[in-house]
Order: sequence, then structure tokens, then C-alpha cells
Amino acid sequence: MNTPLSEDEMRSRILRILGEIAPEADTTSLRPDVSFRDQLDLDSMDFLNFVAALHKEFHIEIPEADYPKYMTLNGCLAQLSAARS
Amino acid sequence: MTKITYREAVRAGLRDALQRNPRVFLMGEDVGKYGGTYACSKGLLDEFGPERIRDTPLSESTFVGAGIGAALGGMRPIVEVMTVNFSLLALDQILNNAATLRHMSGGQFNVPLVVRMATGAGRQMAAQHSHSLEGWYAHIPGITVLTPATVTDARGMLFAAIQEPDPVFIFEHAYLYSMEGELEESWPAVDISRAAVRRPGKDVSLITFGGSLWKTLAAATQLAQEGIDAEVVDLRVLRPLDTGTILTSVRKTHRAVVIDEAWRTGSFAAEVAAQIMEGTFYDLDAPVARVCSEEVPIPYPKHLEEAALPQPNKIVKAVRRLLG
Amino acid sequence: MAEFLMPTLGADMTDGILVQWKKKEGDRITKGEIIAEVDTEKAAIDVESHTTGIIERLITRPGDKVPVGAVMAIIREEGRPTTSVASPRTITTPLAPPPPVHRIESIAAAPSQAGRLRISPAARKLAAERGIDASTLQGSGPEGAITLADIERATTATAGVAKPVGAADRQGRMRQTIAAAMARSKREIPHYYLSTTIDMGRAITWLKDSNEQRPVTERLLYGVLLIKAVALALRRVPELNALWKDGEASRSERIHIGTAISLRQGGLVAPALHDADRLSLGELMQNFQDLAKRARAGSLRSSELSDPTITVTSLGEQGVETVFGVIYPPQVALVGFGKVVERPWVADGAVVPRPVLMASLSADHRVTDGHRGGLFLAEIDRLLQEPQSL
Amino acid sequence: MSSQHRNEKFISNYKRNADNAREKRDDMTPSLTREQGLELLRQMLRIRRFEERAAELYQLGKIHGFLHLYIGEEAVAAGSIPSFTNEDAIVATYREHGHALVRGTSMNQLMAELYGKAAGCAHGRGGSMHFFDASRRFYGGLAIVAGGLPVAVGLALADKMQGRTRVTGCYFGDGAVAEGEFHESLNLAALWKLPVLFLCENNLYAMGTALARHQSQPDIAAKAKAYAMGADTIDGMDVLAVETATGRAVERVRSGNGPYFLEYRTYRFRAHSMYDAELYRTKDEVSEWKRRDPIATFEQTLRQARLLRDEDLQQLEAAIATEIEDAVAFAEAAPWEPIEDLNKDVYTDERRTT
Repeated sequence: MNTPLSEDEMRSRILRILGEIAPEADTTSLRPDVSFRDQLDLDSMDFLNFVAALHKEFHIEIPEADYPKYMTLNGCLAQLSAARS
Repeated sequence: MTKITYREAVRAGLRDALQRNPRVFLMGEDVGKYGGTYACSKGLLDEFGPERIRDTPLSESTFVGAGIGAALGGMRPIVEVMTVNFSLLALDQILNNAATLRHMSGGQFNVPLVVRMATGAGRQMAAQHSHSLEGWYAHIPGITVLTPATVTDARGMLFAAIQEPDPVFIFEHAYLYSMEGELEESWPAVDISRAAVRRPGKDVSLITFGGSLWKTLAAATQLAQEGIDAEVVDLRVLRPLDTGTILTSVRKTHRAVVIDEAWRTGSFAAEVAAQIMEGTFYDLDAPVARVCSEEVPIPYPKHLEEAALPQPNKIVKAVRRLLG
Repeated sequence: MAEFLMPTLGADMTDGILVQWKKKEGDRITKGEIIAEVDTEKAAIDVESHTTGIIERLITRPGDKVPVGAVMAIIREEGRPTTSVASPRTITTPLAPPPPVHRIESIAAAPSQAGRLRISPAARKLAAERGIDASTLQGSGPEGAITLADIERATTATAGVAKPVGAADRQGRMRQTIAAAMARSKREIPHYYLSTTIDMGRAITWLKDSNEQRPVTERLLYGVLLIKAVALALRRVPELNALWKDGEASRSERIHIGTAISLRQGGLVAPALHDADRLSLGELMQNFQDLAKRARAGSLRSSELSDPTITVTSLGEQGVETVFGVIYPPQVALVGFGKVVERPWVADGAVVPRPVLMASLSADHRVTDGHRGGLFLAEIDRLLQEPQSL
Repeated sequence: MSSQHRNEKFISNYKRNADNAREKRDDMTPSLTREQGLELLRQMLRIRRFEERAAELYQLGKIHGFLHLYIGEEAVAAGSIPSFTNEDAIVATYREHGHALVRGTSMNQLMAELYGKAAGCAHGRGGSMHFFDASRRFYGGLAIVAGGLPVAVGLALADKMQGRTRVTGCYFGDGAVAEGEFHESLNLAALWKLPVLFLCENNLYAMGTALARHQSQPDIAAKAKAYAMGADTIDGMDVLAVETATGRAVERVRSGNGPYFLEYRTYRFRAHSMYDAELYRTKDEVSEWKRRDPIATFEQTLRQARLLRDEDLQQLEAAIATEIEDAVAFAEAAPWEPIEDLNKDVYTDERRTT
């Protein structure tokens, strides 16, 4: 079992990853329930990189079928909490 | 330096040619008793006699053709055609015989003939005595086309033409006959293969010939007052054209206006413009402009005639347009 | 034996029609005698024989049109001084019908090219030498044309004020580059466009299965399948993999796919995926990711920007269904892909929902025609139906 | 009177005049030597056989452009050209094969010229219409109708001004009579008393327009007389009449009394150029004239005077056939002028050609 992370910690790490992928994007005003694609102009390559980064960061497996669940900030937090609990 | 009129210069040239070479003779309409329509041959009949100063019937085709025959037969004829408009009656002989014989005979015959004629407008002579067709003649390979604009050229070009083994056509602008000028000491050395830069400048090349030279120089003077330094190129020889001098000038100034008293469409000015485009397009800083006659038969009344012809103010305007 | 040939009866004559023979086979004919009447464009003309002899055979029949020089009859010669003139050509093939008369439509004087920079030839040359972008200058010449003097002034200004090169500058320059390339393309390249709808069902299913086997860092995007399919299809239709240089197309031996990558700040680059036909999908995916990353970081190598042999642009992400792209000169073709959408599709006689994708080809008509272009799109379609072999 | 009718009437008068002239000429035969007779016949045959061969070569595509044949008119060139000395000048027209042949330019050079080969008498640049030979003072070969007359006047002027007793012979056809240059040139030559002999070969047709259809006064000699010069009309189908009249006229001109004018009434048996439909004349008219074929009639004259035997004719024909075939072989083998020489001789100084 991994050390549980606080939700804030997870959020800040997710935002950092997003910032690396879309450096010009303003992640501070990100709305948690709207898809990254629509807010940050991510394309499928960016999203793939994002998923890969999550995998590295949080050591979780993300099957392709689950991709839609990682489309929003709230979605990511829910998936990460579930996977790490 | 001596002051002399263009007419006197032509006459001096004729006298000189007649004196130097016994095979030289002058023929044409009213060159003898009358003294020449423009008095260029006045006095020559008395001096050289009717064998060498020959009045001809009004039959341009035949006396120009006879000039060709006499040249083939070893003489050095100088044929005077009264005006360029009348020379059209002799065009058959000029184009079909004089210009072709050497090439068509495989080099067996050459035609050392000199034909002089008056050209141009400006004297209220109306539409059958005022045109500038020297550009048409310059279209014909096999002949040389000269347009003396200064007294020195009027004096010296005949001397040079008489040495040529092939037909030479000299177009004397009728407006210039009474013009007075300084005869340069170097007149026998007139080079009939080169254009002359009459006024050096750096901002624009004004390229012209014949009677338009003086209008162009006047325009250049006016432009100088506006701070525009125009170079004036006098082509002097329309065929074979000295393209090198034209291109050198345009490469320096990057702009060109061609001034030609003939009609614009199909004019010699068009040829010069094309040469510039072909030869130095990438040095051009503005489109080549032309100042030519209006596309009308030259009218009789003074104000209309003046409006029809290139004038210094039209040249100045064309230059200003080029400079933006 | 002598041949009687269709004579040339004037400098402009190419053929004639035999109206009638004036002699029969077996008749004697003397040199100078009329042997035939021939109709030319000018008139019917009696033609003489240049041979004395007996007419052995009349070959041409009255009414026949024969070219000048064709053998019309054979004459058995008698007593003619020996001469040897090389036998002329004997043409008996029928004449081709005259080409139709083309009428030239009168064309109104074309207005000067919109968007074309008004600059003198000399100024253009100097600007190029000094690396000055003339399109940013205000012309002072006739009708606002940029002149030598304008370039001189611009040179002085640039030299005087050393401006730091910022992001805005870079973006502006990129816009200019794109503008110049695209304007040139539209000006010079006669484009034609083709499109086809491709059933992506098999490809997507295969990709899903394949990605299930792959760790997250090695998963493929379906765009890579498209690129590979384009690369392999180019082997079938290699003339689309070419560059237009000096008035002709020269085929490229290697296949470098320019992949249009839009930059977040705006603008577009299309760096090359080298040898796309020879790489595995995994290698392609890696290279593609690397390229995209560096493109966005502004660290592409100049060769990657300069050596694509064809471009693929995929705008499906933006929800676009069909792309009609502008060829990137000097390339001669561009492939566009839209979005994969579910559409009713007829398969085996039944209407079924299928994921489909619109593929388009923009190609240079100077180099290829629609037939080859169509073949190329069909080949892409075929390849995508066998994703396992990509 | 319709022009057709007028034309027929004119032709019948014309032939009657010619017949009268022939009777007068018959008196000359006794003075003719065998050598002279055979030479006249030989020259006429050379022209005819040369042109027959040229026609054949034209049909074979060896000769191009316009080819105006002289067949039927041979007596004029054969009878008149020898009257001129080597120092005299000849100006001819586009129907000048016969004149050049009799003047002495080699058949090889002439055939090569027809082929357009560089060995031709005009370097191959002129072709059929433009034979030139400076060594024989043969100034063309000028193909603008009447365009040669002013040039001839000028050549004569040059001779007169340089005190030479040369004569310039200027050939032209009846068509030239309608041109302004004809009148201008006759006037100027007479006015200046120039040593030029005008030789009008009146074959009755200006291309396809009959004389009576283009001349208000079809008597050409009368026009010449109006310019105050002597003028005779001669039967141009009769080589002896041509020879006699031309010899006399050349000497008159040479004596310094100004120009003289001869009108030879002759007939071309073939089309104007290589072929035409000959819509402008009847076949009967042509065959009637062919009965007066200058070669056949002269052969008969010589036979009657016992100056020609069968073997003479055979020998002549054989020699001419050989000359022609040699010329064809020469022309066939001769090289073309290299294209690099295209601009040569536009000007005397080659540097001027650009």
C-alpha cells in the first residue's frame, strides 16, 4: 500500500503535470468538472502524455478503456483515490 | 569650338564627302537647282555640277532603287528623300533590295548606300509630313539607322556613314535644321555604333533620340531644380542598338523613361523598354515609362500638334510618377 | 520500275485527292503526258508523268486522299537516262483527321494579384540580400510600391535599434512564413482535391486490442496508423512523394511524412517523420511524440522542417470531418484526415453503425491526375482494413 | 467590247504580227553557221531539260518554295543573253533559271541553289527565285515585280558616271508594266540617257491575268516609246529573231544614246508557279502556242538549212542529260550551310549582326 496522499496534494501534482504539457495554460482557474480538452486545448497526444505522466507519478495502471474517466480534474481525483485506497 | 546650325553641319558633311571621294554623288528631289527642301544642299550644284548633284523626278522608289544599283556598280551615292512620309514609296527598294541583297546573295553583293531624310513634327506640317517612322526602319536587319540630334553628329555621322559597306539611313529631325550649336572639334570621330550620355545623372535615365533630345534635356534641367538628377541618354543609333549603354545607365539609376516622338504602340520606345526588361529587370526600381506621341495623325493647328507630341512637361510628369 | 508518287503541287500541299486516272493499267505513257487529275485545296490539277513506260499498276483509287510522296502507281520504265534519286518516303497510312479548331476566349485583363507584395524588382533583390522582410514595409514608390530607398531605410532602422527577439516576433515570423508558402502554393500550384470515406471499424478494434497489450507509455494513437498507411500507400503511387523543382517534379526516394502540428500559441509546423514507411508503429509513435514535444518547445532541427516529401494533416481533434488542405511547396501532395465519427454504413447488405473517417487528397495537377490520386486514397483505405499488417 | 473578246482579238493580232516577223527573219537563216545554230539549240535544250528535271525534283520534295518555270520562253534567254559581254550587267526576275544558265553560271551551282545547299550560286539562301552570280555580274533573281528596274537604272548610272561603256540588261515580264517602278525607271533612264536595255518578256499573263485585262494600252512597246526611247517588238518564240534584235539593241545602247526597249512576245507553256489550275486560259490556247515551240521550230529550221543531223541532236541531248545528272548528284551530295552561319552576311562586318 502506498502512503495515502491528501486530495490537495494530488490536485497540485495533477496541475503541475498539466502545466508541463500545456505551459501557457492558466491552471489556477481550472474548473474541476469541465474536460481538460475543452479548457486547455489538449489534443489526443497531450492527453496520452498526461495519462502516461499520471502513471509515472502515481504508479497506477490506466487501461485505455478508462481514459474517459480521467478527462476532468474531479474525475482524476476520484480515480486516483479509488486506485490508491 | 565653332557655332554652326544643324543645316550648315549637314551641308558641310555633304560637301566634305563630295570633296573627299569622287565616287560620292547626291541625288534626290530638288537637291540641285532648288538647293534642297531644307536648303541642306544649297550651293552644292554650283560647286560640284549637275553630274554629282542630281535633281530627280518625283519617283522615290526608282531614285532610291537607282541608288542601290549605283552602289552595286561601284559608286557611293547619297540619296535624299524629302521626308520620311515619302520614303514609304521607296520601302520596297529599301526592304526588299537594299537590306536583303547581301545576305540573300550569300555575301556576293553589298550596297554601300546612304539615304538621308527629314523626319518628325513640330512645324505645323499636318499628317502627311510630320511623322517619325525611323523606328520602323530600325526593325529591318541589314541596314543601319542613325538619328543625329546635335550639330556634331549632323556633321560627323555622314562622314562615318560614307565609310560603311552597307546601307545607312540618316534621319534628320526637320525641327533641328535651324538649331544652332557648338561643333565639337572631334566631329570626324563620331562613332556610329554607340549611344551618347548627354547629361550624367543618378536618379533616373531618360532615354531618347533625334528631335526629342532637346526636350528631354529641358526636362532634365527642370527636374534638377526639384532635386532630381536625371541622366540623359541619346541613342543616336537605332540599329544596331547600343544596348550596353542603356543597361549601364539603368543599372545606375534604377529607373527609365523612354522618350520617342513616334506613336507609342509598337514604337521604338517599346523596343528599348523590352531591352531593359530583358537585360536588367532586377535592377529596376520602378516600371519603365514611355513618353510618346498621342495615337493620332499629327494635326495642323499648333496647340493640337503640341498636345500630340512629347513635351518637357510630359517628361517631367512621367519622372515624378516613377519616383512615387 | 518507277513509282508514280502523289506530287507536291505547291509549298503548302500536304495531301491530294485522286479525281481520276487518265490512263489504264497496261497503257503506255510518255514523259510529260498527263497521268492523273488530282484535287488539291486550290483546284483540280492535271499531273504529268516524269517517266516513259507501261503502266503496270494503278494503286490509288479515285476519291482516295493520299499524302504527298505516297506511291499512286507503278510504271515499267523504258529508256530513261540512268539517274539515281533517293526514293522518297512512301506513306500509305490514312491521314489523321485535322485537329479541332481552338478558339481563344477573350480574357479580361487580370487584376493584379491580391496579396502580392508591390515591390520593385531591384528592391526585392536587395531585401533578400539583406534579409529584410519587405512585407512589413510601407512603400514610397509609384502606387505605394516598395522601392530601393524603402529597403535602405529599413536596413538603417534595423541596424540602429537592436530589438530583442520575443515570442510575439517569432509568432509573427511564423505567420509570415506560412503566409508566403501558402500564397505561393495557391498562386503556383494547380490543386485538385479528392476525398473518400474510410470504414475505421477494423482499425479501431485492432488498435484497442493492441493498446490493451501495451503499457501506458507505449500505447498508440490511431493517427499513427493513418501516417503509416499513407507512407505505405506512397510506395504504390510514388509520384505523389515528390518535390517540384525547376519546372518539373523529381521523385523522392525516401518517404518523409510532414506531420502538421498546430502550436498552442497559434501557427503550425509540419516537421518530417523520417522514413515513415520503414518504421514500426511503435517506433513511429515514439518519433511522433518526440517530434510533437520538440515542435512545441521550439527545438526542431532545420532538416526536420525542410525535408518532408508529403504532408499529412489531421484536424479530427477539432471536430472537423473533412480537410481540404493547401499543398506545402515544393511538395506535390497533402493528405487530410477528419474526425472519426459513427455513421450508418452498409455492410453485407445491412445498414450498421460504423466509425468512419473522411480522407482527402490535395494534389498538384502538374504532377498527377485524379486517376492516380484516386488510386492512392483507395490504397490507404485498403491498408486500414488490414491494420495488423501496418 | 468585253475584256474576253478584246483579249482574243489582241491575241490574234499578236500572232499575225509574230508571223510577219518570222517571214522577215527567214532571210537571216543563210548567214547562220552550224556552230552558232547548234549553240543556240543547245542552250534552249539545257534550259528546258534543266527545268523539266527541276519540276520532277520539286514533286519529289527535293526543291521547295516557289518554282517558276520558263519552259516555252527559252528562245528569249538563249537568244538575248549572249548579246551581252562579260562586263555588262544582268538583272533578272524570279523566272530566271534560263538567264543564269545561258549567262554561264554552272548548272551544279544552280541546281545546288534550287536544293538550298551552301554550294548554290546564292549560298543556298535564295532558292529558285534568287539566283546571284557576282562573277558574271548577274544581279538576281529579284522577286518583287518591277523591283529590278530601278536597280538596273542605278547600275547603268554608275557605269555612265564612271565613263564605262557597259550595258545593263534588265529583264522583266508584262506584269511589271503595270507597276509604278516601270514608268519611273523608263522615265529616269531616258531622262539621264543611261545605258540600260529593258527586255520585256511578254508572255501575255501577269500570273493569271491576261495582258488585255490589266493594260489599257496592251502595246507595251508603245509605252516605252512614250518615254522617248527606241522600242521594238520581237517574236520571242524565234531564237534567231531574238538574237538579231537583241544584238542590235545592245550595240545601240552601248553607243551612248541612252536606253532602249525590247518587247519579246513569248508564251509560257506551264503554270505560273509549279502548278496552278490554269483557269485563266484554255487548253486550246496552250496547245496552239505549243505548235510554235521555240525548240521544235528551231530544230526544223536547222534541219531545213541542213545544219542539224539526228546524231547532233542525240549528242546534244546526251551531253545535257549528263550535265543535269551531274548537277543533281552534286546538289544531293552538297552540304547544308551550318546554322551557326545564319547571321553571316546580314552586314559586311559580322560584328554588326547582333
